[in-house]
Amino acid sequence: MKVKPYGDTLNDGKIQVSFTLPVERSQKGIAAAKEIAKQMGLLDPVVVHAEAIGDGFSFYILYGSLIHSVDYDKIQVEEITQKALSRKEIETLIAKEFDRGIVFIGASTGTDAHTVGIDAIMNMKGYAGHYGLERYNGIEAFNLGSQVLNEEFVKMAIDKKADVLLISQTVTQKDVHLKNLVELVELLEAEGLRDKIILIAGGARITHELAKELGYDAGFGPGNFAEDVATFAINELIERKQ
Amino acid sequence: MKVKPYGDTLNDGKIQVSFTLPVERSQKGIAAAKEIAKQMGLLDPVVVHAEAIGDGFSFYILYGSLIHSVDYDKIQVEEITQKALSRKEIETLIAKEFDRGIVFIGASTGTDAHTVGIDAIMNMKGYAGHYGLERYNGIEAFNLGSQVLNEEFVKMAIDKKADVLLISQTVTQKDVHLKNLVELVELLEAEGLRDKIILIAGGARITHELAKELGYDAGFGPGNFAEDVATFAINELIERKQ
Amino acid sequence: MNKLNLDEIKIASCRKHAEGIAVDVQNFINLHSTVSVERTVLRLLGVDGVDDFGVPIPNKIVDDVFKNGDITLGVSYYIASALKYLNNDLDNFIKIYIKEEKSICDYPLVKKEEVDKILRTHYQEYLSRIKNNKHIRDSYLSKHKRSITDLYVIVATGNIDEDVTQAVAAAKAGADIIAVIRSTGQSLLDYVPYGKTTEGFGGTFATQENFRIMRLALDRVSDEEGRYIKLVNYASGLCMPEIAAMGALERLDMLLNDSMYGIIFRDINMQRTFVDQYFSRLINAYSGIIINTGEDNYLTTSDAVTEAHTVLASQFINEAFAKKAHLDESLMGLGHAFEINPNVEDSFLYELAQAEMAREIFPNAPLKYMPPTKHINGNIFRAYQQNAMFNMVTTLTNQSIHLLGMMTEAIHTPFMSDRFLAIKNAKMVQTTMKSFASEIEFKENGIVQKRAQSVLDEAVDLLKQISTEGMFQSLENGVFAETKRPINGGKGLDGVFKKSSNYINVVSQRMEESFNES
Amino acid sequence: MNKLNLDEIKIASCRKHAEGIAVDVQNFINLHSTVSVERTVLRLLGVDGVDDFGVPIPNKIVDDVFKNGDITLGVSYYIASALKYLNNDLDNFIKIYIKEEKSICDYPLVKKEEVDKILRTHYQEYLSRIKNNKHIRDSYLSKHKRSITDLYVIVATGNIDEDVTQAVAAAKAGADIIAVIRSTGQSLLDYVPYGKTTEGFGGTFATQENFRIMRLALDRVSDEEGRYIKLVNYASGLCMPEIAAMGALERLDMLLNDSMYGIIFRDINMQRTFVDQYFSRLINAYSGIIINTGEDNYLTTSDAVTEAHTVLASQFINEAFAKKAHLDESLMGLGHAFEINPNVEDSFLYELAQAEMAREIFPNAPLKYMPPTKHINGNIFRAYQQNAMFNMVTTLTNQSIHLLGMMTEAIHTPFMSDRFLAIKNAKMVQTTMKSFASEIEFKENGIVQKRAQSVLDEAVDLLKQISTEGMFQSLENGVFAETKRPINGGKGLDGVFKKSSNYINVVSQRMEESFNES
Ligand code: B12
Ligand code: B12
Ligand SMILES: Cc1ncc(COP(=O)(O)O)c(C=O)c1O
Ligand SMILES: Cc1ncc(COP(=O)(O)O)c(C=O)c1O
Repeated sequence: MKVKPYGDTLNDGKIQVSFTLPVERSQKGIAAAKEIAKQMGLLDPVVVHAEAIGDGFSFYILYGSLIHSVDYDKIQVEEITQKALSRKEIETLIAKEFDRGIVFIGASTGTDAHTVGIDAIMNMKGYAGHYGLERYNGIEAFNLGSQVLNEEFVKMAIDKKADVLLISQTVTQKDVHLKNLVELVELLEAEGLRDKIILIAGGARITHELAKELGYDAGFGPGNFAEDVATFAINELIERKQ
Repeated sequence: MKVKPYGDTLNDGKIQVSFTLPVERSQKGIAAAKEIAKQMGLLDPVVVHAEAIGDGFSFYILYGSLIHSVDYDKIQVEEITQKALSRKEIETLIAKEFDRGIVFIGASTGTDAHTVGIDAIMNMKGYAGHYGLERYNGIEAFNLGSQVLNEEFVKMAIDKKADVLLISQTVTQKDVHLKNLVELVELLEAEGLRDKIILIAGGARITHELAKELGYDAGFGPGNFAEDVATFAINELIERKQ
Repeated sequence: MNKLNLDEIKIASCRKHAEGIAVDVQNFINLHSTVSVERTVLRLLGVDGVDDFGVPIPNKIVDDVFKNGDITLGVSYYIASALKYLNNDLDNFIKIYIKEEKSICDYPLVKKEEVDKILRTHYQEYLSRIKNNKHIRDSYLSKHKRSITDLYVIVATGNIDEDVTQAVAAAKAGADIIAVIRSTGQSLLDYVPYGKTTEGFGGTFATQENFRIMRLALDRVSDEEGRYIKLVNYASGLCMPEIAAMGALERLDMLLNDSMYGIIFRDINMQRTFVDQYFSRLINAYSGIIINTGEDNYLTTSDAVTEAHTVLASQFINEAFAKKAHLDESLMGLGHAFEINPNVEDSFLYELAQAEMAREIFPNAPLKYMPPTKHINGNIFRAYQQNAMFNMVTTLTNQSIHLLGMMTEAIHTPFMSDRFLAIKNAKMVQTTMKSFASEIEFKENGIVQKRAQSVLDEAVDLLKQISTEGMFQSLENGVFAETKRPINGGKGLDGVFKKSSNYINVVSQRMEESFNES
Repeated sequence: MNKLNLDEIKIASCRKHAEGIAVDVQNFINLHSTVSVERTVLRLLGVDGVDDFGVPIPNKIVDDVFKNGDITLGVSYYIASALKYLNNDLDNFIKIYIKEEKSICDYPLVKKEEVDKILRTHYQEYLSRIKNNKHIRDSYLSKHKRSITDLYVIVATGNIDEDVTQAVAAAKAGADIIAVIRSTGQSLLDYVPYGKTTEGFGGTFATQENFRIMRLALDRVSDEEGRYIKLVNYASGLCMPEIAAMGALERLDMLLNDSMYGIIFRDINMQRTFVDQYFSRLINAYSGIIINTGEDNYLTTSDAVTEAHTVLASQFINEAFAKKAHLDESLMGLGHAFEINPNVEDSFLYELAQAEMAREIFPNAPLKYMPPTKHINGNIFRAYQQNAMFNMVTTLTNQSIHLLGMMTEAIHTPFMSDRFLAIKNAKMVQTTMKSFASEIEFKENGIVQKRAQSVLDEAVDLLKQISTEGMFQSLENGVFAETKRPINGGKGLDGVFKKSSNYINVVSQRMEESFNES
């Protein structure tokens, strides 16, 4: 099935675009905005708004019909397809499969000071009605907080004999998160630890696809909670046992 | 000069896009949205918002860096470059160049019932502080109002010996305005009138470029007032005299 | 509810003047009928369908009588005559009428006394279908929880199937009322298109079949959502009463129904549309359909600060007209709008004052409150904010029919996403400001109170002036929307005629009776 | 101003508890100094620049004393000693100090009485430069018209040149205050980077040269626009007083300056930052720089409905701290925020109540009001609406420093267009609702009044509890932002030391004196 953007009629291809150009607001600026829209594949783009927003800068809003479409059936998503178990189910599973507590260590690493995300996953009280890992029987959860350097984090992982590492990254400006996430993988490999642990990243701009690319076992973005992470991690641990 | 969209750093290419897809909100939908953005030339598109907006429809907001740029120096605009004269200047010019009143006939034609635009240009009180043509000495202005059929309009043009025809078109849905504007040109040509009059279109979505394409002498969009139109028309009449 | 300290005596004086204006016009109306009124009678007798050239049978018959008979008697005479001759077999008559080239005037004319007798079973069938629709609506409404403010959105794809898709999505997102905008130009057609349509410009043709298709879809969503989703269409125009009849038959819940809109914004002849309006509102009253009036439109051509009183004056007049047509207050969706230029200092306070004023003056009317349109430009973010401010005024003043503003108002008829975002905007205001209205009071003699008071003062003056000059003359002078319309100008005058003293309209007769009964 | 019917006695009781809390902490502060305080002294004596490895000279010297001398005397002793030896030629000293490997501790130590005498001309030069800046600012402010509410936006490109472009555009679009966000992580650096920088992450390094570049650009716009554009940076962190000194020298107008922020959100050791804060606020008081406190941040980790009182309690404490540092009320930019989940019914009323409460309790403070951030998601249209509602609350409650919300809050640091649209949003509210605040009253004992009263009640209890347990213990217990911080944990503790009884800080001494004079 070919899929196209939709305004009010199937396949009309309607989309909205806005951007700034580093030129004065002028007929020429408007023409340039239109030209850019055409290059994007917009048929008959209309500049519905053009405004000067600073000396030498102008802002444009456009609408138009996109010529592009995607074959929806061919779209592949790197997706965690397992349905999340409930806390109770996870606890039962751990009790059945392991004769020890599973150790999760989490932190917001590097210079990242955002803890709300990792807290949502780990803290007792959890988030949006989902309890965090600290409340799970069979799980030992250590939340190191924020601004934890990768070196420190690896040290803790060794000390606590971690099974699962949870890394939260929120600041993505200039791709700092990528550098930081990759560095951790390298450190773990250098320590010969990478295969011994399950490595999971999360954050507002983290997708499973991205995490896999960076060498993580999984990635979780917004809308994921302790159940989702625990289900993935425990199942993965069970699989690796075999 | 190559020009690219601007977020906060020159040539970062940042743009914002939004559209609906006729699919459920899902990871696959998000991936499809991203795929479409890539086709548009967005590098690293990020789906910052995805929401179900109806059964089988989902809405996406994306940001990304556009790879396209335009050569700003090469942009050509069909533009009316004359600076508008003031009402007084126009009146003086008419008095100097013509020994008769110049006849303007205007209307919102076809089924279009929007009169505010043509009234802005023609009516005594004008718009946004710019008096309309009715107030100009040396101009006889006839505003026929709205929903005037092209046939009627041409008849009036003949009756009143019009020098300038002003056509306002606001409704552009399904391109009704194009059909209607072109039809008028054909009627005028059939009557052998086209070369004898100055033909001007206007409206929220009318540009000079579009008007020229359709066979008009000029087109005026938002932000134009009686002075602009009168300056163009009178100068054009003077030129044609010669 | 008295936050504005409005002078009750002035309000009463407005009502008195408006009543005078309406009586005057009603006297004119009572003496006249129109081709559209007559076609409506036919429709409510069961005449429907089109001939081989696509001409609606009601049009064919009325034009026939116009040309070959004496229309001033009313079409009831002629159809009764034909039916009597054909043993009261309407289907057969229509079949014959389409096939053969015989005029309806060729049947021997019955006597006046016979007309109603012959036609009774026919109109009774349709009137009871209408009553039944009313019951269905009432039972829906009593079954489901209702909110003070109904969120109203339009669909306007031009294609009824796409419209359904849009409407269903909107209802599921939280819309309470769906209006199917008509194709541009339909209101100038002197007939109602027939059957399902999928090609319109800036809107979808209003046809009975399209009404039915949409009603069916919305009933389904109503059941799924546990909310009754109301359906709206547009009657104003040359076929005002016919569309009212079709709406009644297909259980529309509201109709845009205002002569003044037709006169001013569509250049429809005032005599024609006043007569049409009376009959169409009678039908609405009979069907329990809420009318929506269009004074909000005045502010698209006139300044919303200086001309606010014209809206109020017109509401009083429309109220008086509505009463004459037996419309209950609960069916008077009087229109007003949020149209002040946002560059005007304290304009939000003026809007608030005006909206609260309308609410207090017409406490039982389901006021129709229109969003900013004129001062919306292509900046969709700015528009989204303007709409949020509009939504606030509704929440602060308990408007009833809340027409959602679209962020793309200056661009195109709404996309599905525009509508969705508009609904979310309104919902956020409704949630976060739930009790705001009851939490605040306006300062005694402050800007808000004074604004409302001064608009009321100006309305008194204007109504007095109109009642002196008469409605027709006032429209010629351009009192509303700064638009002047000559009494004999505009479209549709040729469809107006003076009724003979023997004139009969079996349907309006029956409806009037029923109101006098109850 | 008394729209909320707040109990004055409870407010007084809050102030009393807060004063107790502050006295306690101040007693600790008075006994201690930190490496950053000492570096600040050096900076205000004219020590600046970096060595060949990029280490700032102030750091080099203080580390030197820490290692080789007795830092508990204060660095003033050592620099005085070196200068005396070198004929008071500071430039020469620094040149020698960079080149030769000689410790500052190697110069013969002067007597306590001599220290101030030797250093006086040095610090006087810098303090008079600061005073001069204050005069320039005052004359700008008195020359130009000022508004009740200043619009505050951030720039955060990481590159000071791009920041200038952004800032100038914002100022021209109507912003009154420009804050240059720091690169993420800078607050954890125990030194201040040197010179112009063009590479930062989510912000631009705070350096004295960057301050200068931006101030110059903004002065130019101020002249062009006929409005004084204020410049803001961030002091909280390990270099709090140094940044305050640099800000004073480069005529910043505001500084984010709050220990509690550092402790809770940056995990900076509480002993360290309390001591640093005192000196930095003293400098701000001396320079006429408005501090901005960060209690708004609490609501990003805590619930804004249940924890609103923690913000108020913290404001009282910050007020008490500020008084100790001689800050006038007019310089206390106490922070609060609009952070309630918009799904909460009547949340707008709660926000209004809380904002009005802050306004009434701190009538003379230039309150810093923060926009929604936590409940902003990627839906930029929704965010634009939330920001409009936030802007309304400011206009309804006359907040002073109004930090504009960005529609892309959940996405990236602002684009130029985001900022432009945000300014337009605020302006539209300011225009259309100009007199709204004075037009409305809140219902006696309504939701708004009760909300404010209950937040105040809870704040009284919390302050009482903190004053009983002590500030240090309370932070260990996690009273704010649900974040617990151990007294000996976090960053920077190793830079704290107990002052010797002979300790001298020539700068703070002079500043304290000047406050006692006036
Ligand atoms: C709260 C907040 C703060 C608070 C943080 C307090 C704290 N203790 O966490 C404070 C005020 C301190 C702060 C500071 C800064 N912030 Co901030 N902040 C936010 C804000 C408003 C909300 C983030 C949040 O808490 N979301 C709620 C949580 C629950 O969502 P989440 O993190 O996505 O988590 C969910 C999932 O992603 C997932 N998840 C997250 N982590 C993990 C980890 C694992 C292992 C798993 C499985 C799942 C998982 O599960 C969670 C639940 O579903 C956002 C804007 C916004 N509305 O998003 C900006 C934002 C994130 N901040 C930003 C910035 C730039 C900063 C600063 C750097 C600014 C500065 N220069 O001063 C500073 C410094 C912080 C630093 N160095 O890191 C930017 C980031 C831009 C970017 N894309 O890089 C944002 C987007 C704001 C903006 N537009 O500028 N911030
Ligand atoms: C006012 C208005 C109305 C009023 C019109 C009243 C009247 N007497 O004019 C009423 C309420 C009647 C109305 C009705 C409808 N409207 Co209307 N209306 C608008 C509205 C709100 C403002 C238009 C306006 O007055 N602008 C102000 C004037 C001054 O601007 P302007 O026309 O651009 O004129 C300037 C220039 O363009 C230029 N200019 C204009 N004409 C000319 C001519 C010449 C010769 C020259 C030189 C210059 C010139 O000079 C002017 C001054 O600078 C717009 C939405 C919006 N905010 O733009 C919708 C809008 C134009 N309407 C729309 C529609 C669809 C309709 C309807 C068809 C809806 C329906 N199906 O019922 C109806 C029917 C009208 C019809 N058949 O034409 C759509 C059009 C969509 C599209 N792109 O096709 C809009 C965009 C709204 C929407 N989003 O759906 N409308
Ligand atoms: C009262 C009334 N009737 C009808 C209409 C629509 O009429 P048309 O279909 O002619 O555009 C409107 C439009 O706003 C209206 O206000
Ligand atoms: C009081 C205070 N100081 C400083 C900051 C910024 O600090 P950093 O540069 O560490 O992000 C903030 C951020 O909001 C703050 O509120």
